[in-house]
Amino acid sequence: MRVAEHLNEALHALLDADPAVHVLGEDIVDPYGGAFKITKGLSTKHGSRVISTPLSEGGIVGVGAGLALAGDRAIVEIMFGDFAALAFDQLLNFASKSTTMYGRRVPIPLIVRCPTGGRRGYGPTHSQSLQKHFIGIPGLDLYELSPFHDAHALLATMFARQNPCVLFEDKVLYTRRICRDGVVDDLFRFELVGGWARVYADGDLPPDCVLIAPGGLTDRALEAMRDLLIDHEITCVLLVPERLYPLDPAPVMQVLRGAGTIVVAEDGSAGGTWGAEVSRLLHPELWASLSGPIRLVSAADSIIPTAAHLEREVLVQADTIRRAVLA
Amino acid sequence: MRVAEHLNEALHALLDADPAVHVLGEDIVDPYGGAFKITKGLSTKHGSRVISTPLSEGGIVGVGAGLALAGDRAIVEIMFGDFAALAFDQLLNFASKSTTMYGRRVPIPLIVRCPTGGRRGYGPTHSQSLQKHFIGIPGLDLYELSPFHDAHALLATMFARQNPCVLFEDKVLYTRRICRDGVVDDLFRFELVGGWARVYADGDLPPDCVLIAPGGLTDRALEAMRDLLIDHEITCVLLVPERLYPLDPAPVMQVLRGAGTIVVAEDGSAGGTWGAEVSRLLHPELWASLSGPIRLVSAADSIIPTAAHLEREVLVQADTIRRAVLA
Amino acid sequence: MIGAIQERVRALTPVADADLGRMLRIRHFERALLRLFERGQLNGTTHTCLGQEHVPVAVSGLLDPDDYVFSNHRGHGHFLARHDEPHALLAEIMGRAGAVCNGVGGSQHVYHERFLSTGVQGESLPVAVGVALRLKRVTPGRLACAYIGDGTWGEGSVYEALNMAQLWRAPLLVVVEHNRIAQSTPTTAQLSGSIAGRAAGFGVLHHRIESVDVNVIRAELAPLAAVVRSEFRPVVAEIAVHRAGPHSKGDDTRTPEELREAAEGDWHPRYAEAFPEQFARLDEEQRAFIARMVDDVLIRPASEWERP
Amino acid sequence: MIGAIQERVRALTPVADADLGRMLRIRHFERALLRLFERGQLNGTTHTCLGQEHVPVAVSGLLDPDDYVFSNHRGHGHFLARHDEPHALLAEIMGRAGAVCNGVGGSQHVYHERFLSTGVQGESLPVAVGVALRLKRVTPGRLACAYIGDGTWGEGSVYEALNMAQLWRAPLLVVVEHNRIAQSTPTTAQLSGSIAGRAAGFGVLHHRIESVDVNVIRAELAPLAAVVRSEFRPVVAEIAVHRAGPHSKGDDTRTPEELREAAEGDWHPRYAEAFPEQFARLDEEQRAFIARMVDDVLIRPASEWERP
Ligand SMILES: Cc1ncc(C[n+]2csc(CCOP(=O)(O)OP(=O)(O)O)c2C)c(N)n1
Ligand SMILES: Cc1ncc(C[n+]2csc(CCOP(=O)(O)OP(=O)(O)O)c2C)c(N)n1
Ligand SMILES: [Mg+2]
Ligand SMILES: [Mg+2]
Repeated sequence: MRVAEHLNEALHALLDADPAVHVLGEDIVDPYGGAFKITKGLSTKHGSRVISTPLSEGGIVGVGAGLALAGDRAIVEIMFGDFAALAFDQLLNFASKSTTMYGRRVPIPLIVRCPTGGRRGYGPTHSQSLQKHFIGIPGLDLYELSPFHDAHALLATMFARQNPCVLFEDKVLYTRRICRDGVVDDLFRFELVGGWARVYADGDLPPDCVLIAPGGLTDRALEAMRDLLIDHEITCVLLVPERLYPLDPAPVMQVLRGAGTIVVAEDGSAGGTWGAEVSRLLHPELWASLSGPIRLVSAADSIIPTAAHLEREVLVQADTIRRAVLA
Repeated sequence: MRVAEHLNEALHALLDADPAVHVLGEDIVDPYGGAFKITKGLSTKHGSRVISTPLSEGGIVGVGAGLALAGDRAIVEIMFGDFAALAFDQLLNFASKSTTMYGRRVPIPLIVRCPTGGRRGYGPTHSQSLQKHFIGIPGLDLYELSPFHDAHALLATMFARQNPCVLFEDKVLYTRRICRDGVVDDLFRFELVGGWARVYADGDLPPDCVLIAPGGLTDRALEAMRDLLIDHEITCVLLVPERLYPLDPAPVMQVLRGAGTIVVAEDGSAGGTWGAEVSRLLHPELWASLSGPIRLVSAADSIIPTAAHLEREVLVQADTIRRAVLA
Repeated sequence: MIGAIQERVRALTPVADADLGRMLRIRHFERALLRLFERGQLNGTTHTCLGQEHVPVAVSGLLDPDDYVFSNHRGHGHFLARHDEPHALLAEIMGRAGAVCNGVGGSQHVYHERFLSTGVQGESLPVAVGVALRLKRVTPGRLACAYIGDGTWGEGSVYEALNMAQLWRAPLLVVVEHNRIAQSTPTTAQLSGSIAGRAAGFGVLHHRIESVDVNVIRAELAPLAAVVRSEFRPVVAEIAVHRAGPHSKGDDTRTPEELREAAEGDWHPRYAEAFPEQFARLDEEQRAFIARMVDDVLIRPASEWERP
Repeated sequence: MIGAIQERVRALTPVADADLGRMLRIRHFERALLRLFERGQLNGTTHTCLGQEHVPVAVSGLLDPDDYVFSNHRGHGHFLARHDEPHALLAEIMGRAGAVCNGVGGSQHVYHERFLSTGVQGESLPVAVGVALRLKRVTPGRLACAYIGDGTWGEGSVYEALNMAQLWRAPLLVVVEHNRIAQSTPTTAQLSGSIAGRAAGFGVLHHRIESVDVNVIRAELAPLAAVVRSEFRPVVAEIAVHRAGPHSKGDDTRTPEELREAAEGDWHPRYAEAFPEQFARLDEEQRAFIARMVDDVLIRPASEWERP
């Protein structure tokens, strides 16, 4: 099953299970079913709880927060994650703040879904990975879809914390297969440990390098790991957290302590990255065992061009990761 | 002279010198002269080039970008920097992108001024330091006002790069005296080196610790340095960059190489901070000479409460910095 | 001119003790705040609703406990008209024990039962639409009431909200306190067209109320609120008011002419003139009450908050 | 029904070769794009303006080279009507040498002389206000023209811009291509009230044009543009159009009924019927031209861009 269908099933299950769940977004109702078809069938099955909205990204996140404040649970799809910029105020100054600024805990079970990332030639305003800009907002949790984590469980976890959440979903990942039963492919296996997927080569030898990456990087990370193993006999372990922020490294601390080299890869442009935040958390813990600073891989410090040959130069490729490990 | 008056004079000078300069913002015309009086007198002197706007933070940043695109130079005041969240899309997806996404360099000389920070009891939505959320947007430069840097030269530098810029201005700093002629007070001296102010105790002994902080932290950094020197005989040097992003550490690399301990202090809440970005830049350069990871000081991972006694617990105080140096 | 004012004074309908008492309670509360500020006993900022107290008193008489109220920076009257808890509000503003939000939110960020205020203009309207949609589904007949100022009509969020509210038939009552100024900017310099026209452009019912008479305002609002409740549709009720005080504290740069006009538009002297005995009695009652209340709060210890 | 259409056909006024030729050039350009996509020769996304080609042709006839044009996602016609450079545009869309923005911007992000498009709906309106203010000061008589769709009226930025444009008298011509749909959502489900009413609410002049006749549209637009230029005030010109193609590619979920209606509203068959010889001649001319143009661009090397 592909990630897109899997996520769609998860949304169905959520709507089935809880009449308080509402889904809002531009063009999400049938027969269109959303720009990426993630909401396909939802409106047919769940009627008025699935609402196509006007083009009002700030407004619909506000409406979602209002539903959540009053006792519902809201999922808002931003057609392209780039437009979450239009909802930045609602997320920063209302939804997240309301959870604590009234002097007591106020639940705001709101999930803002952001189809994210490039590699589809959509151009500079439809290809960004904006995770880093949402990091460090008190009361706002950031998650990213991966092929390893069960989407239904993930959405349930997000609602359970009762904080507004942003879920980043790589647009190319939608088209990839989900991984189940611990199997990735002929070479790699995975296990889930406390919100993290640990992906390792069959045999599970102690790794030369630990790679940390959000779910959207999976394809490129695996390709790099395969090359490194076969061409360079370098063993990597890949760690994929479901929650990007706040990040809890405890479940994988053991894995990290053993690593001489740690590489963090992500899709956002260089500068002020998630990787810098991961390093902030890990450097103090691992200072003694690290042979050098954690290595950060990201897209170039650049807008994302439209033409495929130019886009490729800017975005993270398997080779970008491979070179960082070899550096 | 106080920083507020100094900045006001700089704006006067800019408007005097260049008929293309325009200033927009809510309630900025006389007799009100802006919520923090930074624009006092400007409209009386420069008439229609100084415009009080409706409450439309996103819109006025867009208008500023339009003026800049067409050949003017625009300064937009956001009454409280917190509301820059409403202009996040205009900055991220239009102003900064336009400088490069059309395949050639497009100048957008736009300065967005953001009165920033707490310590005035204005509460959770009027006290934030949002610098970190704007870091790493290709084509967007971030600056911060300091008592050391000449405001007129600073504004001229910002325009000269022809990128949209955000200027963060600490609201309490407005009320402090500017430092000139290399003198800070009875104990401290400063010099300017390539966009950085280097502040050192009279005598200029090699420091035990280097403190890096944006201009808004100056008062608390100096207080901490004084205590550390007098009570603990620890010598600190303070480095204050005028440009926060992209940060150019080259001019102070010599100072940093000598330091066993480096502390970065800032006003934003914890998580995904500017300090993490500074560390990303410096760790690779200084790995060998550092005794431990760069230490980061920031506000708590919390909204900023209104009541003074609660606000104090959350925000960075001189003592927070002192303790980080002693840790 | 004086003739004209007397005309309006004579026009005031008899007022219930409860209403005039509440209006005066709010007035004394706000005045006490400004005094505390002057004496340096208040930290931070505040926006008093001097001159506009009668609006929330009129509105609150029409609200059900299950309705939600969204308030803004100028929200003390909105709160006190709905919740007779001046101690809790002053404690909030002063960061003292018994504060409604433990002193965390302060003057502009209050959440109590179904009353919520925020300090970012316009932001709460889409939120109110979401709340209204939930109310419509779960407790039909209940509404969300959102107070905004005329200046807030500069924010795009207002229009995104109006559009959705009308499309989705959200029971939303927008109460516009049109005081013809935003901070220092006259409405003529910040608002083109009219609020009536803007509402109409979105197909949203609009009604403007010119009176300062609390009974008249309530009477004109009543059918509007009923439409919101029974027809599930948004309504914009615009009420002409005068800001009798500064925007915040000591920041009034209006001309003497403008200030005189604002003072003339204030309900306070009119009610004083129209109902001298009732007014004097209630005024003294409320003055004394608020004075005691301030004394009580002033001796309280600092509020406590356990950071989450 | 057929009678009614023939009525309208007969109503078409004689069209200049230049205009009809340009409309057909754009039509063939857009069709070529869809073919290239089908064959897998185009990467990314695109939004063709099939059915709406006559609008920018009508508008561009009224523009001065010093005017600015702001375009949106559906901008090929806007560009080609103003700049007869289909090679440069196709190269842009395909990332080939000679691309107007070196292949960096692609279909939705084009900046050429005083033409600028962006892919985030509504964002360009405040920008256009800023540009218009500069034009008014430096070259009075010049205007900023911004194309937006009906769906874009959901965005708050539109209203922030209208308000400022009217308050500050910005020479801004907003051309609304009202095709009664936004991506997949019918306008009835995304827009309450009306565009006319919304403009009026901001005191902004509005005029709606129902015709598909390029001459009529231009003639109705001409006095509006003149008002913008001479009176320095914004105008909203709303033009009823039909989207004859998919939103992007292969994503048309409209019912057969809706599709038939859209096809009937298309200018193309009407002009074909009304002016058969002229149409056939120009159509063949443009078909051949675009075919050669595509062949030319297809053999070009990849565009080059030096990252700043
Ligand atoms: C988004 C936002 N922009 C600016 C401000 C600062 N501000 C607070 S009140 C105000 C004026 C509001 O005017 P209006 O809506 O008419 O309300 P009034 O103060 O007259 O009651 C301004 C500019 C704010 N709080 N939020
Ligand atoms: C801010 C923003 N939200 C959503 C989109 C995705 N999107 C592109 S076009 C479109 C529909 C636009 O409708 P309309 O304005 O009527 O123009 P039309 O496509 O009909 O020409 C949408 C939702 C976008 N580009 N920008
Ligand atoms: Mg007002
Ligand atoms: Mg449309």
